Amino acid sequence: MGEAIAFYTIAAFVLGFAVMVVSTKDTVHSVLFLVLDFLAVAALYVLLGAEFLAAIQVLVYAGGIVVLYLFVVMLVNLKGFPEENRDPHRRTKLGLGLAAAVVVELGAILAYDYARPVPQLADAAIPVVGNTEEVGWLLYTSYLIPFEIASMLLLVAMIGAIVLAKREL
Amino acid sequence: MADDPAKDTGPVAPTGPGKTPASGQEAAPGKPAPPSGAAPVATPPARPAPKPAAGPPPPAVPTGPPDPPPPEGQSPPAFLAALASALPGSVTQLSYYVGDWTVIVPAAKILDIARYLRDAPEAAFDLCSDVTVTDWPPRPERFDVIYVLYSVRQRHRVRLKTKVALDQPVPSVTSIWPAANWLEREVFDMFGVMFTGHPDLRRILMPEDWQGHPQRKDYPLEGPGELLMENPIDWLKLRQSRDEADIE
Amino acid sequence: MIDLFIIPLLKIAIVLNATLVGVTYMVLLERKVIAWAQSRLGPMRVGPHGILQPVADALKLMIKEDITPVRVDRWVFTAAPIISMVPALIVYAVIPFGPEVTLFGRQVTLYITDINVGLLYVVSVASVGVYGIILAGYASNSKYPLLASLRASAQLISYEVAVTLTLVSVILVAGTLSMVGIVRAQEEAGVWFAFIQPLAFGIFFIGGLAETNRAPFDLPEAEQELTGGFHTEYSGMRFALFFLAEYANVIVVSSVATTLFLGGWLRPFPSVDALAFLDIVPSWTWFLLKSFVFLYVFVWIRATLPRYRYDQLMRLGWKVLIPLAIVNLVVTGFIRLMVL
Amino acid sequence: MTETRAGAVTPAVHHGAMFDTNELVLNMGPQHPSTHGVLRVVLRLDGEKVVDADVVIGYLHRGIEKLSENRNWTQIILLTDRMDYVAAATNNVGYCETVEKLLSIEVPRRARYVRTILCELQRIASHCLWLGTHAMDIGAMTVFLYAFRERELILDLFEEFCGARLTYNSMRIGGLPLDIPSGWDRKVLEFCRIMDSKILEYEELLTHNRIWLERTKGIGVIDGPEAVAIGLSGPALRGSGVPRDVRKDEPYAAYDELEFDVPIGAVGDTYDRYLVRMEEFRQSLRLIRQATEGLPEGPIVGKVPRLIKPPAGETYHAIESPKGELGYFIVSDGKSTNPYRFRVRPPSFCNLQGLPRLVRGHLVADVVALIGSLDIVLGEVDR
Repeated sequence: MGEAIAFYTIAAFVLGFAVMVVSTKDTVHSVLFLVLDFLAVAALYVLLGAEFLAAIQVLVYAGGIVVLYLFVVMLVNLKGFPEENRDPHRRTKLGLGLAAAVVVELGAILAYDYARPVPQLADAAIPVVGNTEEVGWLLYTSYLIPFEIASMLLLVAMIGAIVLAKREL
Repeated sequence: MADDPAKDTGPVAPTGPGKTPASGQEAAPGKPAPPSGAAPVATPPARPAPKPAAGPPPPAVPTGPPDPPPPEGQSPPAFLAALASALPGSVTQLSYYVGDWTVIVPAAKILDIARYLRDAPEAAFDLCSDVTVTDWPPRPERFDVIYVLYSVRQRHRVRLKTKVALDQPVPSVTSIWPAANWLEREVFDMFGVMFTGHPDLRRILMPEDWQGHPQRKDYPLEGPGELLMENPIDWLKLRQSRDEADIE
Repeated sequence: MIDLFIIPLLKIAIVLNATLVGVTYMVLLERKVIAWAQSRLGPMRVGPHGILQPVADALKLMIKEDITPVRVDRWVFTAAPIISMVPALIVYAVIPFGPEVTLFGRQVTLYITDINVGLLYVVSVASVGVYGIILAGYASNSKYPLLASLRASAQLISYEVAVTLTLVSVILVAGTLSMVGIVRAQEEAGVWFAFIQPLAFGIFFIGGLAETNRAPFDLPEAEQELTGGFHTEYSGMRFALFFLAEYANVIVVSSVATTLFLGGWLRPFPSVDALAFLDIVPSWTWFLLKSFVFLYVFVWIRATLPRYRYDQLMRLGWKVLIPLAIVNLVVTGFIRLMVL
Repeated sequence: MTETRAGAVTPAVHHGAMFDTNELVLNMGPQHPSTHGVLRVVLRLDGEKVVDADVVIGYLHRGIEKLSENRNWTQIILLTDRMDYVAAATNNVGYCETVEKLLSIEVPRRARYVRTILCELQRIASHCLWLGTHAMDIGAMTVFLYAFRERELILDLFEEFCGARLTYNSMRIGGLPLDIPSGWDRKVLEFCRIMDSKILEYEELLTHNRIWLERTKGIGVIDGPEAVAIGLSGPALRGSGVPRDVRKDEPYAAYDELEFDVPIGAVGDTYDRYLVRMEEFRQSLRLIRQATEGLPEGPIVGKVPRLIKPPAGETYHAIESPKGELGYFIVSDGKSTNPYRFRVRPPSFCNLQGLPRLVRGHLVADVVALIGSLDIVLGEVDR
């Protein structure tokens, strides 16, 4: 019962902040709501007993990546001249398209769920000690290749950024 | 003790355009200045002069420094002779006083002379210590522009002096001695001497919107400058009433 | 009921108050120690030897006019000091001041909680603290704070990498993320981790100096360059919050360093039985004593060293500390693999 | 620059703020902790790198030159105190010697020796202030208090000599206003003894300090010829390896009778300027010791006419103030009791002129280091 109340409260916060992110006029405020959103999501993780994930969520997303967003937002002028475009409803159309895509995805997931019951996630083969170990175990066994690809991607991005930034080198 | 005469002659006003007493000699050439001068010699409106120091004009206005010629047996340093022969017509007069050599040169040739003095090995004046001006209002060429030069290598000094009229520009020596940059700016600020070819001739010590050039001899020493310059009688009345108010 | 609510609440209240008082006295300590270093007396007027100076300071800051400049981003301007203060305080939730003790016939732990990702919690909460500085610089709508906030964010992000890497080495040695677990691991090992991981200890300390914006890394508030940096436009209690946050962070770093490297509440040489008589001293005293040593060193460094320049600081961080931390981590991991 | 600080960072300016094609204009001063007074430097920044700097001065302009044209010769001594107010005695000496040159007065030997002692004490006091503020600008705050502690001792000595601690008015044309108090010379020697060890203390904190080295080495490098060309003088010039010292080249007071060395730097960076000044501490102590121990007996004032009224003429006389070449150009018309023209060649003014050249390409943090290393006093810059 208490857990349910907590979940719905936090979920409301998550959604509320998400709406604020897209609806606030000031970009910096928008980024700040994004931070709050991430923190609320971290709270959800805690509720689910995934403390490790929550801590990482705060450390990486709220504490690291969004700081960089903030940098960019603070330094780039976002109050410039309005873009010239013949079609004033261009963004609305794009938004509708994306929303439709999301609805289709959700529908697909639901349909998939009905078609096949959820497999047990916690494999008996994994020596469960704590959820930190569990995450580590999964990451370096079942999900090793995605993990490595992701780190490769980050490496490429980093080198690219250095090359771009250090033109005069 | 020298301030005592200040009290009776008090304001500079009597030397304004209204009167031409004996001591007005100084201000008399000063007043015609604004119409002819490039920069108006008027103080800004409602802004007090830098210091309310009531100083009298000197009893009799000198028309210039004596610039005594070198005494017998005092031969000028070699580089001065070399200068005279290398650039004919560059030395108008040589002067020697209390151990300092001064060369009076024509303003038009100042750049050539400066370059020569910097580059000639026996002169080697690589340091421009100071650029300054002395104002002698009664004289037609009222400003003495003085360059104090020093040679770090040869360890000797000389002063260049050139006489210029009120609105006669002087070639800037900043291209030869970058050190002269601010010094010339200060001279421009304080005396209104223009330097041609100066990279950045702005006011340096006074505010940008200041009017007039405070170190000229005919710049009023106290009071609301404009009133004093335009209408000295009114200024005297104002001053008198202010003094009376003080007494009460 | 008592165990679930009252005792934790009591502990939180005690820790928070003790922290705030500690922070204000940290300010006094700094003023006094620097004064002694500089052959001065420091605060002497309020109370004997200035002992009540923090009270006077707090009072002054509270009744001072709180100015909000006209063209600031009001919400963010107000939120920034709070954002920097709160993380500094909530870190204390996982810092173990001592083991379990029996108090009034009841087993009480001398820490608020012991979560199994304690260290990660400390790091992630600390990483949120940087927002206070960035937002203060942004919201002030002024150039010096802006420059300072750029410096601060770059500095904090870079040094966080080095510090976190050293923490990973400690985790490898301890085999746990729990703060209490790390102290217990040191008890079992019979030696403080400062001796097992000297390099990590050094890097952590330097990184800690940088992360708390302390001299010689106090660039974001470099008074002589940026006129106070990110808090240039702040006054009154809001300024006080920044001020307190800095000192609270200093205490946090000292406490974490004590826990991770100096054996937390353990007495010196926990494995030497000859020193067992030292156990008479309550365990939390050791913790406080060790933290105090750190605080003193922080102040001492401030009184001694000039300030680094921004690019030198970044160079030190990226070219020296981070590679060293990585090497340390790899070597630790390798040894760990051999031992197990 | 018309841009005000408050209006500076509107979001529209943000755009220009950090992207390399645009620059941020940062207004440093006139109210700033490390511009040593009311100096204003308008920096054009690319990130934190200084693209260009414009120095705005004049906030402390009191018109001393104009003022002096309306004071009699003795009253001006008091005005010169107010120029370089951390080395007031040096200003007094420079002015008095210039007038003595105009008057062709012989100053008694004892007076010249005392002047030398005062000048060198003043140099140490000024350098103490420089060291303290320079180190403070770079973040070493303890040195500041140490240096001021020793400066205090010098101020005590001055207080005993002339009753004032900052603006001494301690010279008269032709000599000194009064002889040194009895026992003063012993106290000066005692001070020298104390100072010897204190210099070591400063050097221990800075000279080999890694951070200090990184902050000062290679910052604001300027070679000898260029330093001369842009008009640097004093320690700032000697740091660039030019052995120019008025005390040696054109001796005044008693410097021709005393032994001392002129330290010069090798590279011409901030560190060299620092080392030069540190060595000047020692040389000054050496001079003070010699002058105090060899202090001749005799009168303290030369044959000065009752009414000081130099004959018509003009002269320029320079001395080595702690900041550099302090020159006075004085014109007398021979008729009034005031100078006709009174001009000061302020070393700080001429040194400050080099600041834009020095800071270009360095970072904001170096700007304060460089202002410190030029050792300016705004009272003298603006006069």
